[in-house]
Amino acid sequence: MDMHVSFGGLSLKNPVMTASGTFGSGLEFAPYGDLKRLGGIVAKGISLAPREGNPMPRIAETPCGMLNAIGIQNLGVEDFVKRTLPSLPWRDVAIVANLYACDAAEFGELAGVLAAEEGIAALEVNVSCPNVREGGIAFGQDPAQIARVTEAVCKRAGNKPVMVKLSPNVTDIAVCARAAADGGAHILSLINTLSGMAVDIRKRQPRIANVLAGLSGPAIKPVALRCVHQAVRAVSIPVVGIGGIASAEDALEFILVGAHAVQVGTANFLRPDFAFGLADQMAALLAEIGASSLDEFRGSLRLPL
Amino acid sequence: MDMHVSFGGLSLKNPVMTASGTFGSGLEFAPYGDLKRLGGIVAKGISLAPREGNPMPRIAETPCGMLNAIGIQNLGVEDFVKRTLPSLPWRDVAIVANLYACDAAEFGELAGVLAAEEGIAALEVNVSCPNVREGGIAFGQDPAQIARVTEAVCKRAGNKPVMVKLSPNVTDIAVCARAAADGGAHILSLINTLSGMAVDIRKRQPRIANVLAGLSGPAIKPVALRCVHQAVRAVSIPVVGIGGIASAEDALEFILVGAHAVQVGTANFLRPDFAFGLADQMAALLAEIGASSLDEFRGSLRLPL
Amino acid sequence: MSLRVCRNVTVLEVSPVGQRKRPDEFFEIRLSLPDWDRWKPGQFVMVRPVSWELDMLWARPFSISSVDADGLTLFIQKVGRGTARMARLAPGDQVTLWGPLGNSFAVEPDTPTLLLAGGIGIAPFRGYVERHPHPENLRLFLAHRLPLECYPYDLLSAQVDSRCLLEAQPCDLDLIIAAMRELIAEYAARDGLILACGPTPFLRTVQTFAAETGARAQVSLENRMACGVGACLGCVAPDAEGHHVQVCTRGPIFWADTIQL
Amino acid sequence: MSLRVCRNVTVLEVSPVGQRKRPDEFFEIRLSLPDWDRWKPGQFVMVRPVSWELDMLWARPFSISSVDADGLTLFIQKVGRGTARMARLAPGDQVTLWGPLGNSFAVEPDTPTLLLAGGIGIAPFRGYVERHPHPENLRLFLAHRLPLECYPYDLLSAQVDSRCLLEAQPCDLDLIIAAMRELIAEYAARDGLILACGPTPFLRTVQTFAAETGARAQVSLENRMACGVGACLGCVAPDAEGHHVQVCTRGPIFWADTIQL
Ligand SMILES: Cc1cc2nc3c(=O)[nH]c(=O)nc-3n(C[C@H](O)[C@H](O)[C@H](O)COP(=O)(O)OP(=O)(O)OC[C@H]3O[C@@H](n4cnc5c(N)ncnc54)[C@H](O)[C@@H]3O)c2cc1C
Ligand SMILES: Cc1cc2nc3c(=O)[nH]c(=O)nc-3n(C[C@H](O)[C@H](O)[C@H](O)COP(=O)(O)OP(=O)(O)OC[C@H]3O[C@@H](n4cnc5c(N)ncnc54)[C@H](O)[C@@H]3O)c2cc1C
Ligand SMILES: Cc1cc2nc3c(=O)[nH]c(=O)nc-3n(C[C@H](O)[C@H](O)[C@H](O)COP(=O)(O)O)c2cc1C
Ligand SMILES: Cc1cc2nc3c(=O)[nH]c(=O)nc-3n(C[C@H](O)[C@H](O)[C@H](O)COP(=O)(O)O)c2cc1C
Ligand code: FES
Ligand code: FES
Repeated sequence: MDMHVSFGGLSLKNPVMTASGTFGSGLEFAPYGDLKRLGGIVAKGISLAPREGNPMPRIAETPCGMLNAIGIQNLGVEDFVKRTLPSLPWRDVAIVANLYACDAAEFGELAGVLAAEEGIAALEVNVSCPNVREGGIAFGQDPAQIARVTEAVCKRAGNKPVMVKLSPNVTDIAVCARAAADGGAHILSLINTLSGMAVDIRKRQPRIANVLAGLSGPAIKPVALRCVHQAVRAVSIPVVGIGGIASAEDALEFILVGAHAVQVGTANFLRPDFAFGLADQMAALLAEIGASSLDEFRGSLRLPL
Repeated sequence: MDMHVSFGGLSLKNPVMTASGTFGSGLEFAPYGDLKRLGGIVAKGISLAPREGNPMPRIAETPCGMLNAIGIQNLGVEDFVKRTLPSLPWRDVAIVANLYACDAAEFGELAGVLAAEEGIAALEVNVSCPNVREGGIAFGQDPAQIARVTEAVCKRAGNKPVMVKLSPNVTDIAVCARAAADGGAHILSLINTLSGMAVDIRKRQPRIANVLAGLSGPAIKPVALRCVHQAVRAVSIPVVGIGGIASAEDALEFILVGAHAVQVGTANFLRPDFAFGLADQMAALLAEIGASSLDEFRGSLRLPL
Repeated sequence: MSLRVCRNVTVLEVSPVGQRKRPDEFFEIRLSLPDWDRWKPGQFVMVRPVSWELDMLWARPFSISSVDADGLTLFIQKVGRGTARMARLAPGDQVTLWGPLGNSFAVEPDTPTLLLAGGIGIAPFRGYVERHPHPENLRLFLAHRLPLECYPYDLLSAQVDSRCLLEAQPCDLDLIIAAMRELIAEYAARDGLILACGPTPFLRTVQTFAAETGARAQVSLENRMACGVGACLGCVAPDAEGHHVQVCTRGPIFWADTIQL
Repeated sequence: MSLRVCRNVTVLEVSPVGQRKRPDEFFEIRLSLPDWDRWKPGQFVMVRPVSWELDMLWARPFSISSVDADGLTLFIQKVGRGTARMARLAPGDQVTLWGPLGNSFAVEPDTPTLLLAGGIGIAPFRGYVERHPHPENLRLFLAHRLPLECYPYDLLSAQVDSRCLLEAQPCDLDLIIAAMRELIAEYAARDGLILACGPTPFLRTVQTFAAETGARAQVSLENRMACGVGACLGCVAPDAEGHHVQVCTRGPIFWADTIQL
């Protein structure tokens, strides 16, 4: 089955991308599979200046999931552009940069640097920076801020498609989806992690030094599917589904509710070769369940009247 | 260890309550344990008029969790008061009524009926009715509505403590917690289920007839702990922790972040005698980890500076 | 008066049935006895292997197929993740079990009684036949998709008048439906009793013909269950008036004219 | 050039070590060989039993204890849910394994080398001793809390000069620390090499004395890991300048003066 997909200015050989922060730069996984088999690689979060990230411990296992508070540790955009990008097979696989900043101006600047790079296929905007002035609620939880940041990125993105990554920690994801679309986003990707926490009753301490952390993995798949379902209905731009995908069946569930592509995150930790075979497995499963094509299957969920 | 707890006008022989909708009226579990061993029983959701609930299927299993969209099927408050309540051991175990209505006036009326019952120890307010006029966002997702409904219930609750049950499907749980406290709530309980969804790729249909459903079970525990942590810090009224509790250790995690008591929901399906032994197990575990008392342990989480 | 208990019991044996053709698709599982012995054919138990820990939260409902002094026998078809994992249980493993649950099939010793089994729906009839005071009044009809050796059919056909039909290709279904129509009409005429257990479409067929002929028929429902004790309201079916009733406690067996399938 | 692979391999044997006193607390697990054979002592593998399905998402990191023609041996202490479930694996079970991962201990054939093991930290030293060209230059010191029979100490003490100290009561810790101080000073004076593996407090002790005496010491860190390949940044430790470096790829072995514990 033909698994090629084109949407929002992106053209992917298959709908499987790896999610930001879970696949390093991509190169870490090269020993375990051919990166060119992937539809796309979303690189780990990049900021203008280098960041050391949060103190340790930063990760904890939870039932069918995990918490992380890495804090966007990265060497900064310059290092990414000079050292990482050239070593990635960007001619053969779409490399998406994941942008992290804490205000619209910084986002715009970051977008400007990355938009100049031939090796970048699209920009993904991560609006999860906590807005300290507003009591810790992140930019991504405020529709007005989402629109503002999206505009700032789009203005500097040149001809690169802009994909805005939405947070599920909101009252109404449809409002956030519309804010991003109104801000000029070409694509939405969702969900980012759910806000969560874990504690150690013996040490009487949080299990994550940052206290609050992001929940990911199969545990959150029902929430992710619901968010994607609502986003697809709220906007007309294409949507990339993310959250808890750990099998071809999971991936097709997101396509069924209307996603054009998916991103695989935590499942890369189940085994480092997980993402490489997924597109083939999806194709086989589509055939098995009698779908005539990916396009035919996409969004074909039948809702009760 | 003494497990007795008193808070917000409730006095419980131990901090283990069963969560609404997961323990029937309580009587269904009587063959599997002595109901009097429980700290409290929150009865299944009650509305003024009988309700048939949602069409089938209503439940689906998910990774370390489940979805439900029962739709508050119940025989109405009159039946509850006349037939169920008298057969419950309400002199020996706190029976909490769980009130469901779709506007403040109806909530008030329901509260008035239940407040007159000697057998009711407290009223729990379930504000999860979707507000059709506002695009399906539930009352419980709007701080102003939470305050209004809380006031309406408090006005008619007589001397019964009013416990407001918060939804996690909000941008800022602290704001909702304060709205309930400002509305006069004596206790907060949280979390209700996370909004989620599941689909069947073969039938191309939602797995739940209602499409949207509530996610519960161990999968959501990190989100629940985070919400309880934030609520405890946002208000001065006591908080009851709910969400994914499936062991004594889980229950103590909620006490550690500051909950006065817990409610056990989905874990009642792991085995029907689950809730009965939990308080004893919590006492043993408290001793094992060197806590001198439940009061000393409660809220003793050490946060980084 | 309550006989229902929840206990951890031990797996004594897991034996494939008809393994030659369909490895592991059907299996019999023998469990050490929980401390009850009064049960009635048609009742079920909820079973959850301890090794499931936190994933797959729900126990699975299975008809009690047979109980003897040594243990409890269930007869299981692998249809999904839970039953697949149960097929991998080994002697000595612990499973949490509660029951006996639900109501039971009508027993009218002197009435000609027709047992209609759709596939794995044969499971409860083993106990029914074993416990019936006059098995000579019983007749079994099995509609099956997989080779006969996959089902405990021999065991039953040795004891009661039995017949089976294989659904191998679509046209076989018509034969099966025709046979059922004929049998149901016959038992209606004799004022017999009809008991049916199988997938929902199979039960609907029974319901339709019973209504047409005025036969007295009971159907055993297999709705998805979380608690098994009437509390979660996840297993309900609409009764004749459209009220949602719990299949786990008001059923799993219903007179065919009292329930909507 | 990359030798790293991810494969499903088969459990050959799970054997308790020192079972008499601490049933199942320590065990050796033998796995069929993945298709690599070049590895260096101090490297580790990520192991995840296939039966874990979706709960417990992370593989667990274990030092390669030994590799021979038949298989790969790990030496594991049961400390939590994952290792408890691994202790219940049976021959024939499948586990997903990737590696060999990380860097390795320095090998200086002619340098007097001190191996400092804190408890289960002895695991990688088995391979180190087996592969060392001049084991006569090695000395092992084991600080342990559980009976000696729980550790593969006999195996090593048969090959290299060995000493152990039991920490049974709090005051024993002082003896252990005193012994470590003395040993480290001795090796510093001889311009020897010190390799340490054990819990963090144990490594801190090594680090402190090495700094005091100027000894050349390597420590093997056991941070919690999710990916094992340098991607998740969950396992980092601050280096001497405070930069967070991945323990899984830049370690697990660090010169003691280059890392903050
Ligand atoms: C009262 C009762 C008695 C039963 N007796 C037997 C028996 O004796 N032998 C036997 O093999 N099976 C019996 N069943 C059916 C059995 O419970 C299901 O096959 C089993 O729960 C499926 O679990 P799974 O995890 O393998 O499947 P899942 O992966 O959960 O689902 C696989 C498929 O089975 C369907 N299914 C899942 N759960 C149920 C369920 N509870 N009931 C019906 N369909 C379901 C799903 O919709 C899906 O199509 C009985 C069911 C009930 C309610
Ligand atoms: C490079 C490396 C090599 C290792 N080699 C061995 C070995 O040869 N033999 C051996 O028995 N153990 C070894 N470990 C430690 C082993 O990985 C942990 O004991 C194991 O992951 C614990 O899993 P669990 O699920 O049983 O414990 P959990 O329930 O996850 O945790 C139980 C306790 O162990 C701690 N812990 C959990 N995971 C780790 C981890 N990855 N590293 C350190 N502590 C952890 C937790 O903080 C907690 O205190 C090694 C670790 C690393 C990083
Ligand atoms: C360890 C880790 C690091 C992550 N880092 C980032 C990041 O830098 N930028 C970002 O947008 N999302 C980040 N995420 C979120 C994932 O990209 C993804 O949205 C989320 O994990 C849900 O998908 P999953 O359930 O498949 O993991 C991270 C997730 C994990 C687990
Ligand atoms: C089957 C089911 C029915 C429920 N019905 C109600 C209800 O009627 N009223 C209510 O306030 N909460 C209801 N809940 C939510 C639970 O009370 C609880 O808040 C939630 O399940 C989270 O806890 P848990 O993870 O321990 O199950 C229901 C949950 C389940 C699983
Ligand atoms: S299974 Fe819970 S009510 Fe029937
Ligand atoms: S374990 Fe993922 S970076 Fe080290």
